[in-house]
Amino acid sequence: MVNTPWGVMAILLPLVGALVCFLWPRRSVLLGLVTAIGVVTCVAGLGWQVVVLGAQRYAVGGWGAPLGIDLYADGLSLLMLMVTAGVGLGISVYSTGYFERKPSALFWPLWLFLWAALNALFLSADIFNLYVTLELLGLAAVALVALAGGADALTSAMRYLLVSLLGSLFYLLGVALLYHSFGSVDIAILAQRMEPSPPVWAAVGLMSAGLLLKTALFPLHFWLPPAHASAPAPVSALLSALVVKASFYILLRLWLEVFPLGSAALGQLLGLLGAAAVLWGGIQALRQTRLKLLIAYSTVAQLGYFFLAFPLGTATAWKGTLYLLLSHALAKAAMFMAAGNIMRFGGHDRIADLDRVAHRLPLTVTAFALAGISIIGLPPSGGFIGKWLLLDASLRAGQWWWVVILILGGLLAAAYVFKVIGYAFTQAGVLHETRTVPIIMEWVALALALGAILLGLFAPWPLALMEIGLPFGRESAG
Amino acid sequence: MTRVVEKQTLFRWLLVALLSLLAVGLGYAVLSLPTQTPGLSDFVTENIETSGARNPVTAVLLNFRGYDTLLEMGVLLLALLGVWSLSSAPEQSEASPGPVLDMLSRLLVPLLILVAGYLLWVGARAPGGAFQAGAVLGAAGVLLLLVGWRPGARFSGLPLRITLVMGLGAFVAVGLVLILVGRRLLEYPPPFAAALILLIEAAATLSIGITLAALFLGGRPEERPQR
Amino acid sequence: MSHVFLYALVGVGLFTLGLYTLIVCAHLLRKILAINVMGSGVFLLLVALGGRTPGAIPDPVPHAMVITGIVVAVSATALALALMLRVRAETGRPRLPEERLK
Amino acid sequence: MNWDAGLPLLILSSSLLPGLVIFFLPEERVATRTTLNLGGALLKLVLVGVMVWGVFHGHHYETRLPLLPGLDLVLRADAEAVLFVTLSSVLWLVTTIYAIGYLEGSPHRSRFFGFFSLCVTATIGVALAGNLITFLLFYELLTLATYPLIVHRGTEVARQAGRTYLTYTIAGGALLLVGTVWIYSLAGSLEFTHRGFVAELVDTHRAALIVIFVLLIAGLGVKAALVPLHGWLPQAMVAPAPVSALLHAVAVVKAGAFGIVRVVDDVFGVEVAANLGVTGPLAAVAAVTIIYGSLRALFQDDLKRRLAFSTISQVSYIILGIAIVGPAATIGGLVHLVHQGVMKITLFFCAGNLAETLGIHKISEMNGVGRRMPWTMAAFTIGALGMIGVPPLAGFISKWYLGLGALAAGQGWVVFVLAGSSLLNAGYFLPILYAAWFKAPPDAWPAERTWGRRETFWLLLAPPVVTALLTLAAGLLASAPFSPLQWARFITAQEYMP
Amino acid sequence: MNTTLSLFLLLSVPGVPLLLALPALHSRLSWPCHLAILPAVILLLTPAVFSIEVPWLLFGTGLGVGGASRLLLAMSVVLWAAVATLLRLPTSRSADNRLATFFLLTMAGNLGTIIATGLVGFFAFSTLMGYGFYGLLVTTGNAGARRAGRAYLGLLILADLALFEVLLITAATTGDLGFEAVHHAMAQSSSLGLYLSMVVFAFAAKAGVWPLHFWLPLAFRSARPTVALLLGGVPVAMALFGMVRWLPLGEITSPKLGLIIQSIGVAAMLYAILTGLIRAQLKLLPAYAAIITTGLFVTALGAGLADPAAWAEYKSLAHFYIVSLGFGLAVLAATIGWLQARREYPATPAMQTDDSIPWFERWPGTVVRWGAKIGLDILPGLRSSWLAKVGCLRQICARQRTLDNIERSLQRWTFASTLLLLLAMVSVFLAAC
Repeated sequence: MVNTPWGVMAILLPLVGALVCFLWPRRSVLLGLVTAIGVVTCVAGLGWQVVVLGAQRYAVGGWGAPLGIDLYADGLSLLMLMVTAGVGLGISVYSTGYFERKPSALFWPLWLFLWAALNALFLSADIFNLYVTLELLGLAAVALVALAGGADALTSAMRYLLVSLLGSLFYLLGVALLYHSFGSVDIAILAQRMEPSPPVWAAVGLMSAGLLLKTALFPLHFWLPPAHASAPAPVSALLSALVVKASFYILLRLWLEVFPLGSAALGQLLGLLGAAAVLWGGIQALRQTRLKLLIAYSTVAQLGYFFLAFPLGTATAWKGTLYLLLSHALAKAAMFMAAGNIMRFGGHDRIADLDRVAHRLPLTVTAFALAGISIIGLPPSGGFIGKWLLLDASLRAGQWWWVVILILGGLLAAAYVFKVIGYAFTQAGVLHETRTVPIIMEWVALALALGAILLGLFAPWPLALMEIGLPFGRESAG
Repeated sequence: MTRVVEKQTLFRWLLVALLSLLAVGLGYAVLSLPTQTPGLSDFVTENIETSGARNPVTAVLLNFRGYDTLLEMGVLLLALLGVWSLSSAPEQSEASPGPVLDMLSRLLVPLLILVAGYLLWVGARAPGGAFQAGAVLGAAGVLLLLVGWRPGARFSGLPLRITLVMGLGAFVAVGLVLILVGRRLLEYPPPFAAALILLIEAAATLSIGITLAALFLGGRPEERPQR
Repeated sequence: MSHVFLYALVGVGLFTLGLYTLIVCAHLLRKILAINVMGSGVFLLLVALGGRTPGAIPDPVPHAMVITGIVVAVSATALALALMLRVRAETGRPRLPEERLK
Repeated sequence: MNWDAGLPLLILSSSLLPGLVIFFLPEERVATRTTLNLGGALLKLVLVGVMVWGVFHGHHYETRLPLLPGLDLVLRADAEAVLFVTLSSVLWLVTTIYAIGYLEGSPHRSRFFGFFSLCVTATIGVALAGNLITFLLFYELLTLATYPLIVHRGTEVARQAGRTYLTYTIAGGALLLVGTVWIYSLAGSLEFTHRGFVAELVDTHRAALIVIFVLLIAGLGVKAALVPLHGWLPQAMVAPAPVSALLHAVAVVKAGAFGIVRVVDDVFGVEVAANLGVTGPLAAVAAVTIIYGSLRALFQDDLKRRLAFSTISQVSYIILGIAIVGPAATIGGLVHLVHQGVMKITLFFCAGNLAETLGIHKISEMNGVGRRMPWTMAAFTIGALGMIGVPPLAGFISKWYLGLGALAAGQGWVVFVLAGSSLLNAGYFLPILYAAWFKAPPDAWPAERTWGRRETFWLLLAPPVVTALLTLAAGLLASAPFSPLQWARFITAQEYMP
Repeated sequence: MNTTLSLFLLLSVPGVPLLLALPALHSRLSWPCHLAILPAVILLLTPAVFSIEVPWLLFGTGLGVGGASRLLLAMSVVLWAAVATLLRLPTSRSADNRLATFFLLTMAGNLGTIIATGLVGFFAFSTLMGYGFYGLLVTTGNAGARRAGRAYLGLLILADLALFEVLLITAATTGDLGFEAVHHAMAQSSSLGLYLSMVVFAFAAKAGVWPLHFWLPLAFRSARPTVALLLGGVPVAMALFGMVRWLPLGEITSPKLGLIIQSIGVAAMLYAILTGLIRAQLKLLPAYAAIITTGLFVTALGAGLADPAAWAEYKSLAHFYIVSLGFGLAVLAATIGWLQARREYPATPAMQTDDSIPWFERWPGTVVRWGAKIGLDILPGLRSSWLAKVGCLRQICARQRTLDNIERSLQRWTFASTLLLLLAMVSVFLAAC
């Protein structure tokens, strides 16, 4: 058990699953679910390994860095993998209901490919390998968006693809410069050899810009709302919950390990952009008339929070960010699923007409509300813990202006979340042309939302996990 | 209207300025790289004996950084999945390709297949390998498609899919088997390295070729309705 | 200046050129091509700088990376072209809706 | 987990679990729901009784669960907590009975009672919170649990009211959050202690502490409806009567006021707060609120709106009591926490009865209603007179101690505020009583329903009568052991222990 | 007498009427009002002088009967018994039995006030009595009685407020709120002046001493004869009793205040005599009699304040005076009522038509008008603020458009990718910093 390379299995298993689903599309639901459970098991195994043995390094092919490629699992990657596993399982189950009427043979292989890409990304310790996983991820995501069909989805997918490729190329150029500066693409080795020079600066700029584009940080968020809003519900969920987090994860890794020289000024810039994203995303979300667009803009806003830690740079701030990230993943997935249920039920997602729908889907609305609580950052929820840590870090660092942003963001979030929830309680005439929603779809949304809430009640465990391998440095949280 | 145009010209100039700045900056960065550096070539030379391939590029591709290649096979397959998910294959065009193309294809396709085989074989020692071979094979497929040949409905079902996943499948299978026998992922035992690499490459070549051709077809081929 | 850096600079040039086209041209086909040109620029830079080894044999690792990169680029281009065709079929125009001016 | 550590959690769960179960009950399972509701309420009452007994005999009940590194979720039964918990659980039982009667046959009852239970759970949590973060947690939970109750009717007006409520409370919660984090980053602790935990920061971080105090009070003042943060309360009147009762007497407003008590007493400590010079302005704000609320109440024709403004005014007595530094005033504030709850809940029950039975919503429609519904109006009269501060009712006791405290602290102006407020209270309550008892009833009531020989449904009648009797008892038997006054004295003795 | 029994007896004096005040109880009994007086009668007949402390009641209340209070108790019992008999309360359930309730409440208050030995108890019971009497006045009478009641109520509230302040001051000065202790403590206190003036004002308001008398004529004119019977014995007598009880007479010398009070008393008598002569109405007679007698009492009080020695002399007379005042007024009212019932005299012909609202009645209306006026004053401001709001809306629209435009341009490729470019460069620059 101890020697089983659970991490590698977590990458290979979804790949195999994807192939098998592709080969036997008629069995794909069953095969996909089995794979999903398998992946969750693998991640659990890896988690056990990491908790018991500490951070894990795995040299693929036995060569080891710098010649070969290393996989590395510490607390940070483990948590990312775990949340991916959780949301992934949810999405898998949800999809069985969602694609019940309009079966899409290619959904399962695409989704499993994406899952594999995510797992590979979170485990990779090699910046070129990260590029490959990014591309794998990007193409899978684009293909999934396009699954919805129709002009909106297709143009969004097209835009998304171009943006994704552009970002990847920026990133790759940075990788090229780094490799040729230091003769390695392994993160650990780069971290040792790192010393500032013009190519390194260029690499920092290019890679950051590329990753920011992929993370859709304001003002580079233009592709995200249409893409996330026009995709099928489970796809929206996984895009918002997981895919944008992947590029952020890379940025975080690089920032923490490869660019420790990352200057304070750049950190402040990222913080500022994050703040702008929080406000802009919040305002835009508030102004939307369509539910899915509202949720998508909310993602833009929430992504902004993640960047507030960059100017602070303390362990508490990073932990807060990661906590926000985890809870956002769960909550946003739940929200998109809830939106999917509402669309399935009433055939539209116009917010003003939700009252005809909402009070007939109590579980869905509950899921939305619980997720909303986490998004707003009200206690008890994961979002609250994350915000608490960030607030604490900002005040300790004496940078109170981030406090203002955090609070304003929360208020905006409250405004747009309750804009939707308010309709759940108004009584309106019964809408006749409704379609039944498979109960499993409602329960999955609720389960994920509950997960986001529970994150707020059991914070010590994830926070302890974050300590494994000290990804955020030695400074202990207050 | 003119104002819009003016604005655009202005914008373009601004863009050009910015891009020049970028180019200059990048150029400066590139020029400040050290003029001589071994990179990883020393490591490669040291370990090439045990890698199972004498061509360093092939060694890197399939052994040292084989994991990248594995994922990249995934990318290729994924692209095909994406294309297939968009639409089914367009109807066969009725227009005749013309005698020249027809003739050429009859001549070239066998030749291309032959070349592909050679490239695959030679890849272990000299420049060449699965991707090059696969590309040539793909070119043959494209040529065939150009002249109006379509795979039969019998072939476009499971058999086609098996061929498509063969490359990635072989890679993953080898990796898994190695894990099962207690080694690391893609840690070939030196005595079997060459054979394993060839196996993977052969499967990959076939898959790459067919995938490229299928991509060219631009959609999911109609399957024979099964019952 | 050795030829290695010359090639690398050409790579940089291609990258910027591609970027310019990507930004300026509205037609999706051009955008896709521009992405490819940019990619070529990056690959050129990657490969060219691999030639700075002391010996005669260039560094094989960038070569392998480039091969990987090319395959990725091919795949992405294929998907992009297929998407473009679908976009044109759905909207009647091979461009993104926000780019109306050109 | 032993008994002493588990009891607070048990008390919390005694409404939480029934609430969660109720959510999933089908609408028509009335009996099960009622059993759960009443069972939970009774169980809670018994547990609270045990706890009161225990605390009086020196037991130390504390549940501690890890929340964040260095920060725990603490539920502790100190004397202040017990005061509020007892109030909430007694009034919850009464309100539940009332709500069962009030909502008979109306839709969405499972949802209603589910949130109702959650609301009380949150209140109990607020009461038992042993540190500021726990308090914050339950305080926000309370906001969320109350919102569905306010918009329960589902009309456009209700939705607007809900929106206003949220706007205010969430913004308040945000301020509270900032204050909490800030004080945590300075002091490194959030545990409530009798002398506060910021004493050593007074010299170094004076300005910051003042700002924090303002933030915390502003955050809590929203729920406590301090002027000018009171705007949501009159609007929230669209909610059903049990909810209004809950808002005004048991949960929301009380939570805000209780929070202010906690902040002044247990976060800053009275001496520190006085040293910082923040209690004076707080007292001034409270005084303004008292007068302003009464003035506004004077001109309302809608009964519930008048009561709402009256709440705004009355709750500030509590804050005034805390802000006047001194034992007697503190006793007055704390005891008013209980007294105001009991009196105001009576008034709202009666208002609900009038609306349910006769369709009366306006004071101008209340002529002669005392003849039609004597019991209800008798209860109302006791509540109203108590509010004015007529001896020997509960309000008299509160005002007595507030005035004493003010004199002891050398702040004679407070006495005039109290007098003015009493006068205004009389000005807006006595006309109601006059109209109800002495004017001739109209030929027909706006919308009359009859329940046989009784004036109204007995489930609606019993609660206000009980609470009216409690109002009487709290005043008459103020010096008896275990009375709210004695308990407030007990708390204050601890607070001002040398 | 053993303590339990005396406790029981003393508590039942106000307690039994209070209990019986519950409609459910008294509507089932045949002679509820008489029944309610019984404990007081028993107490009267018990010869011993005794008092008790009830620590759990309010802040600890003392109850007891001594020589003076026994006298008053006797008067009250007689009065209440008479009224109870005259009133002929309806006993059946269906009838309106609020009268009985108020009757019993007032009685409880009255009896309790007499036997209270502490400030708080006195205050509480006298308030109960006041509100109860208000109810009694209003529930039986016509519009004039209601007006009188309202005026009385207003004064009552003011008086109670003043007494409340007095109580607070006292409690702040001394811990013991028994009358004796308070007298001693206040005599030495620095806030004596405030104490004295507040007490005098409060009880003057309650007793209808000139110039706070205006409700008395109204009440006598429009109340039911039986209720008018009580007017002298209940509010007026009890207020005078309060003065005697609360003021530390004989222990202090306050010539200035004494003089003022004396002059008020004299003025009251003059006023009453003059007005009584001008408005020669039979029904108003008791009212002016009351004003004159209270004036006389106040004059004596003033003299007592000015000269403690003088007070010591007629101290014992004061209670007799109060008792006789109560009886006298009652007899007067009863006689007039009887005369009127025989229709030998017209029921206040001239003045009753003059139903113009007296000034003291107008204040709520004035306040309302005043409020409206202020509202009008504010209204232009409101209008302008509303206009500003509309302007704001327009601005918000404009802002919305701006937001839209920004978002749209952000969504344009050219823009976005240029921003990306810029970002990359800025990052390089910042990284180099």
